[in-house]
Amino acid sequence: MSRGKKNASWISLLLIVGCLPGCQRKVVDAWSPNSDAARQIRDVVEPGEGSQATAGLAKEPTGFATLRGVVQFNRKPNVPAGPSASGNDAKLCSPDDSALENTFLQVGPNNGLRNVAIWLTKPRRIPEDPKWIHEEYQAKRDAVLTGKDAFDQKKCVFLSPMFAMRSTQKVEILNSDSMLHNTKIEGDPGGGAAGANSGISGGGKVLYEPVGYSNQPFKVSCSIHGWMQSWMLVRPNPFFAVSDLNGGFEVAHLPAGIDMEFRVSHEGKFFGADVTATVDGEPLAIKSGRLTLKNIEPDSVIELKFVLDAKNYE
Amino acid sequence: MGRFWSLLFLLVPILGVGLFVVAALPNSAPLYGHWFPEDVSRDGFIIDNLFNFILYLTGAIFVATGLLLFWFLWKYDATKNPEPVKFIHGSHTLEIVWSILPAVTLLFIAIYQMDAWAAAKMRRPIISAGADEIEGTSDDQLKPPLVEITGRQFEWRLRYAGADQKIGTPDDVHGVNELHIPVDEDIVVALKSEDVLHSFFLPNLRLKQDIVPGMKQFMWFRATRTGTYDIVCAELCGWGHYKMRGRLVIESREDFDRWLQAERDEQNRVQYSPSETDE
Amino acid sequence: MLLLVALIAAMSLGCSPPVVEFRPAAGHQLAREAELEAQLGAEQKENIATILDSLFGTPDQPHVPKVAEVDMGQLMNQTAIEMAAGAVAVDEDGRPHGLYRQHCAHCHGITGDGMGPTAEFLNPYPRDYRMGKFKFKSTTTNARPTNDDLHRLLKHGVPGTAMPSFRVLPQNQKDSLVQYVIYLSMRGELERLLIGELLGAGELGIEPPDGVLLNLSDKDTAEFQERSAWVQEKMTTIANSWLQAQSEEVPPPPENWGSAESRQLGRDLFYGTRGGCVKCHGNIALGDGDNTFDLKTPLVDDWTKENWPKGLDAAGLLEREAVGILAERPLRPRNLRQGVYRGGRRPVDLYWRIRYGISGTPMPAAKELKSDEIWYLLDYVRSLPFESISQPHEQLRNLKRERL
Amino acid sequence: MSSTTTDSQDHATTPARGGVGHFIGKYVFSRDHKIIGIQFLFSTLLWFLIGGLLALGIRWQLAWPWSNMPVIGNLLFSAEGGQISPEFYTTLFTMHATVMIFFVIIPILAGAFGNFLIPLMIGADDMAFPTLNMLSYWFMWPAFILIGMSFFTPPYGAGAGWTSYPPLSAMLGAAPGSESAQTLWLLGVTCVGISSMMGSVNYLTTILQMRAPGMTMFRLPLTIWSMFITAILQAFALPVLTAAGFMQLTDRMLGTGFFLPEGLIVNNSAMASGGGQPLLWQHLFWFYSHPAVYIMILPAMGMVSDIIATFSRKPIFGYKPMVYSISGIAGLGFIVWGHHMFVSGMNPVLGMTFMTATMMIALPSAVKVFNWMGTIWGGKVQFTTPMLFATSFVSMFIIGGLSGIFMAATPVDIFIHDTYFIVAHFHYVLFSGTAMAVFGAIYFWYPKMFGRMMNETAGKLHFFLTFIFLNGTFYPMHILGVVGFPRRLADPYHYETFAQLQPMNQFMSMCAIGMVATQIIFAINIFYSMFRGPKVGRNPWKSNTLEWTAPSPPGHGNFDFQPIVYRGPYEYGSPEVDTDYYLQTQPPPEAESSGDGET
Repeated sequence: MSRGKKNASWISLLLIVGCLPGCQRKVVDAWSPNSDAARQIRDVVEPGEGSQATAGLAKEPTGFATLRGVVQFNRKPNVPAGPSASGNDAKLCSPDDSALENTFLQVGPNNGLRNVAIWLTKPRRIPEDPKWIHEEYQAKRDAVLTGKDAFDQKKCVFLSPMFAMRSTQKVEILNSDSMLHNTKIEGDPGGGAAGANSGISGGGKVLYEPVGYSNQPFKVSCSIHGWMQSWMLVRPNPFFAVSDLNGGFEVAHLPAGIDMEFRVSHEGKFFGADVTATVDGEPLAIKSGRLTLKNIEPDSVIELKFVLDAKNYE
Repeated sequence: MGRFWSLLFLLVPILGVGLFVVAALPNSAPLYGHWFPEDVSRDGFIIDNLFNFILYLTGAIFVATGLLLFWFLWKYDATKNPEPVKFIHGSHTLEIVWSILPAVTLLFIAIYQMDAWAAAKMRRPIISAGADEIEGTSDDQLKPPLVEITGRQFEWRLRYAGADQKIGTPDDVHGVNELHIPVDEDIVVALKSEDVLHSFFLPNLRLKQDIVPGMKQFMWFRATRTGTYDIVCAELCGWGHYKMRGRLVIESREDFDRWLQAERDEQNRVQYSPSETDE
Repeated sequence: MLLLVALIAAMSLGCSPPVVEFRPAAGHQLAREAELEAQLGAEQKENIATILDSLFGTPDQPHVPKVAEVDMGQLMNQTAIEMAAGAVAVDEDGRPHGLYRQHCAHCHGITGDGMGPTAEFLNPYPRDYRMGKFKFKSTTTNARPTNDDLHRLLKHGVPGTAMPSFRVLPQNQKDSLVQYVIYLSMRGELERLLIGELLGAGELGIEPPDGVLLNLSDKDTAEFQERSAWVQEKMTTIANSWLQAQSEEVPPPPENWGSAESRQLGRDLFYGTRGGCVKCHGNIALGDGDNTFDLKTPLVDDWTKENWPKGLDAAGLLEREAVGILAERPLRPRNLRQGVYRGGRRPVDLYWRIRYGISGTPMPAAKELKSDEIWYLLDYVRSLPFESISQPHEQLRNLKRERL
Repeated sequence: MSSTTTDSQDHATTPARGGVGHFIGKYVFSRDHKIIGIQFLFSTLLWFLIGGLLALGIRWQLAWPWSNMPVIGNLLFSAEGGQISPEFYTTLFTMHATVMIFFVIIPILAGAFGNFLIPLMIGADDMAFPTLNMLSYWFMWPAFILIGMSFFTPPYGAGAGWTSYPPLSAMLGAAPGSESAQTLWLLGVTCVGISSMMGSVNYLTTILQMRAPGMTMFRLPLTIWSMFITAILQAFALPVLTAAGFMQLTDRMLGTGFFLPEGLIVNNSAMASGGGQPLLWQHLFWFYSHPAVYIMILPAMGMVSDIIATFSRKPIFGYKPMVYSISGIAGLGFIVWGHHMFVSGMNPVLGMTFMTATMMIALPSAVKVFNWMGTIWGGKVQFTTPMLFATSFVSMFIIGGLSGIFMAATPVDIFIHDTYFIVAHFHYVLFSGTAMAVFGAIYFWYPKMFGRMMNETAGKLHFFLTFIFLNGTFYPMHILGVVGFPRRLADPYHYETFAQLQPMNQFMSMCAIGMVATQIIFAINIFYSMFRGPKVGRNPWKSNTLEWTAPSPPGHGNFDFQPIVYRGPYEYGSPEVDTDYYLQTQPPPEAESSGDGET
């Protein structure tokens, strides 16, 4: 008879114990630090014994050069239709219910790709010094971008899907539509480019001051019309460009004689190995959007060419 | 061995009473503050007295039965008790006696306390009257609540009537967790719940009222001493039940009015300069 | 017998108190990894943890970082931070410790990631401090909250949410909690930068999966110098963003403010295209605007947007499940007829809400409106709970006509 | 009767084919009331252990709030350094109460002892409906499994309190603990109800129909009387709970609004349903759960009466008053549920009525106490382990009973309602009362169950420690109650009013730990004696009632002869015979058979 009850108690015991593994709460495993390394690093990183290491720039520029380039597809990609408007504003966005313009992939007649951003990443800090930054740039240094330079939206799409500016500049956010938009700018904590989110009534405008810069393009969206989506790049120096509908771009007055690293991306995607890049006809290595240009002659014109494989973009 | 066990049972009444005595003694070293919290209400003493009365009564029975039990165990221990078992099946008279006696006592307690109960839960103060004549029954006379307290997970939201003396209008003064009331006045508070059951417990006023969502309860009291006391939630209201702590501030009429005015101004604040803080 | 043995076994395995560690920003990591098509390597993870440890210490031994060109003393001091951090205890001279774990951690999480054990049951979810974004504050959209803002939040709680009022806590305890929140927030902000940097998104050009930021072995190289300088630079930026948080002066309301006339003006703004509140808050301000039910593009806040990017595949879903990221929830605009104002009901509070929007949410800043217009608008909003919903605004009909 | 007899006889012979089928038929899906009783006993003892551990969790949190909780904390909350979360605390006390009440006390009294003793004590060969009886055990298993599952659905158990008050419990997401765990909880409790219902029907029929010849109702041992009354209570009260449970289920799952008033906003989402009344649940719930309190104490009283009579070697004092008071308690038990709701917001006038009724119910309890003491008076007390436990039941039940009077006094209840005074009260009734009686009963009937004695020294040690520790744990709760210390607070000490009570709580917690540790002695004793205990004959305690005339352990069909009853169960020290006990079956010396011409 003793087995009778033991049996019963066994089953229930097993039931309880069997469930135990299932009762761990889901949490991320911590990335355990190496604590004594941490202590050493603390001594180095924290200021105090005046170890203020500013990245010394070895060389001085020897003049100015021009960087010119083009981004093209190897064949004409078939471009998908743009987003379709929804909600009560749909009628105002596209009266004939047709799909809105596709701003995410804009290909020119010569298979050029629009909205490709290229910007200087190294050297990191460019001194505010005419030897480095050509006078021509000085004029627009603190400009307020208005009119055709402004950041605009119409028919419920952003007119400049890849908008680039200098962190010292300000830009007017326009609304050329009749209905209310709100422009939500993500910003980039990495470089301190401010985020913003302001409602703009039809025909209205607000001013955006980035204050800081961004290391790469960040998103701009409209929370009233969820499909609206574009990119913004804010750089601390004037050495950046965005390709036009023919895929062409140009960075003028590039400090010569300096080894430089540029970065290229489209719609937040960095150019990678699948892109065949050439500089002056020579093949050019490009990894996660980064490409390096060495010993640039003064007053030379560097010809960049990117050929994209259309199938990666369809 | 039987001796030992008998003594063990003797310990029950001794220690039992002992602990209560030590706890009840004012500022007895080990168990300081282990008795009723300070009573700051006009009517709280009724409850305390009733409690003590029952305590003495039950205490007496507790001790008596405890001692008897011990004595029987001690005396009729099989190993020590020579005389033979009393072969009886009970006694009618005894049964009658010990049925009637408790019955009477219990009934007495029951009736004795009804008035206190009625005062606490049924006789809401009326406007015209002061403390002692509170026979108001027709609703129009009933004293309106000073403040409406809404329990929600996990805080007390307060709503004082504004200039119009009505609660539920745009000019109400809103607060949270810090209930201010004037001293020496009949206070009526309305209790509501936004979500689940709560219980509005004022230990120092010997008051407790569960708050039932969908019902509006009223609670009335008169505080007799100024000071700051705890508001406790006494009905399980979810994971944050223990967090639901409020503060009862009893202050003079002037201070109260001043405070209410200050709150009203703060609530209608339209200027803000970073310098001034919130505390 | 065996039953007991099993029991004792369970005891022994469960008896050593586990070490409390900060948890990584898994949500951010996954988002950036997907965006940059890269993976963080093991050394990289350890490097991030180590750098954070070097600057901020651990949950049990917190450390207030020294930051170049910044007086951290204005933000936090070691004793207060220690009062808030660590396990719940009372030291010999009766001062409490571990306030954060006593009052906050079970919702906001040890790390301030808003992923404490209670979090999953709450709606809305507890705040994740690590973006440095706080909703209810007196500063511009992008700016950090001021000390006052955090204190006010702690004192009044956030009505309509599970955040209770901590009014009854002594002032010095509230101080230490506010400081600790800032501490966790700064730590989180730096962590996010480090993750981005090590994933190759940043400016130092580190490549995943094995490029580490600070490697002690090449301690004396110029590169190391530059990179530690970079870390300092970032800390300075972060610390300054907190120090410079300034609540702007609120302009006084117009004369006719509080009158029926001003409410009417506010009403027009509310329904008009200039204010356009109807878009989200709905035709009768119940928080049911036409775009709130748009399933294609639901309204979400920045935290959800990051944790649950659009078009997530099953694998990504499971990944997020596995690291305990809270289930996705769409955002609802506030129902303005409840008379519940999360950021406070004072006119100034509402003024800030409208003027600067609510950071981290679709609620935009009304940059265009003049201050008077904002006063009118909030006058109407304040009257909404008492307004009858039977007669719709004539503007509504105009809107309809406009659409056709 | 005859049919059921053959039935049980058949099944006694069927599984004789040996092998697994034999084992299963004999020990697992057995229809023998003794096996079923023992199955109940051990399942409930297992849950007793679990419930005790849960209690330790509660005590730990109350003594050292938010410190690293051993085992549980480390298993579930490693990320927080083993510091439990507040909602887990709510599940701790919810599940502690649930387990203790629905899985331990009710089934161990009715299920274990009811099953084992009723047929033996009335001289029947088995229950009236053996298969139903088997089902009543196996319906506990869905309950076990459901509640077990609710332990492993976050937050690891239902968290709305064992009283499961709506709206907290009736709305998904009102509380962490009232998510799916609460649904499982409701289903589990319903299964317990079904099981108890099967049991009580069976007991009623058996006691009414299958008594041995000569066993008139007034010759029944008090144990059987109490089981009989308990069965009636259950049969009448349970349907209400089951119905209420289903109403709450539909409120949760189907969006009905029995208990949900209009316009609730919980967890920032407005609750659709409405038109309900939370108090309705409280009425329905307590209409069952107050009688349930007597379901949880009456059988204990009965068994204690038997034990005390046996070891005082003296007839029970006032047998009929005892029976009447049991019935009185049962009767009044149906009209006092309102005293759980004095401050609930129900009409205060009702409060007065319920208060009077509640005061009155103290009366029969008092009568019983006096009778027990009258029984001891003038007897020859043998201090065996069962006797010690039984006596402690009396002395503890006095405390539990008297503290009840405070709650019955409505004005006092305003203050002490939902404070630790209540906790003290029902722990004195249920643990110091029922649990101690159960221990005693186990020691008393163990020889009959397994044919071996339990170790007496270990038993006495077990008693001594338990007795000390339980008073150390529960008695100070009265004091806490007087301060107004509320129940169910995860961290009471941040209230200034209660801050000074922490040392007291730490003391209580240590006692609690000691108390649970003590039970190890008991567990070892049970398992050890099962194989090593000294073998015993039919009547080791020299007791009168029928079960002691059967072999121990009794085989199928219990009696190896047809028992015929000549007298009441408590004829100890009767002058008619020279032994100090007088078996109910022993024919009178001169052959005039006493009454009841059934022979």
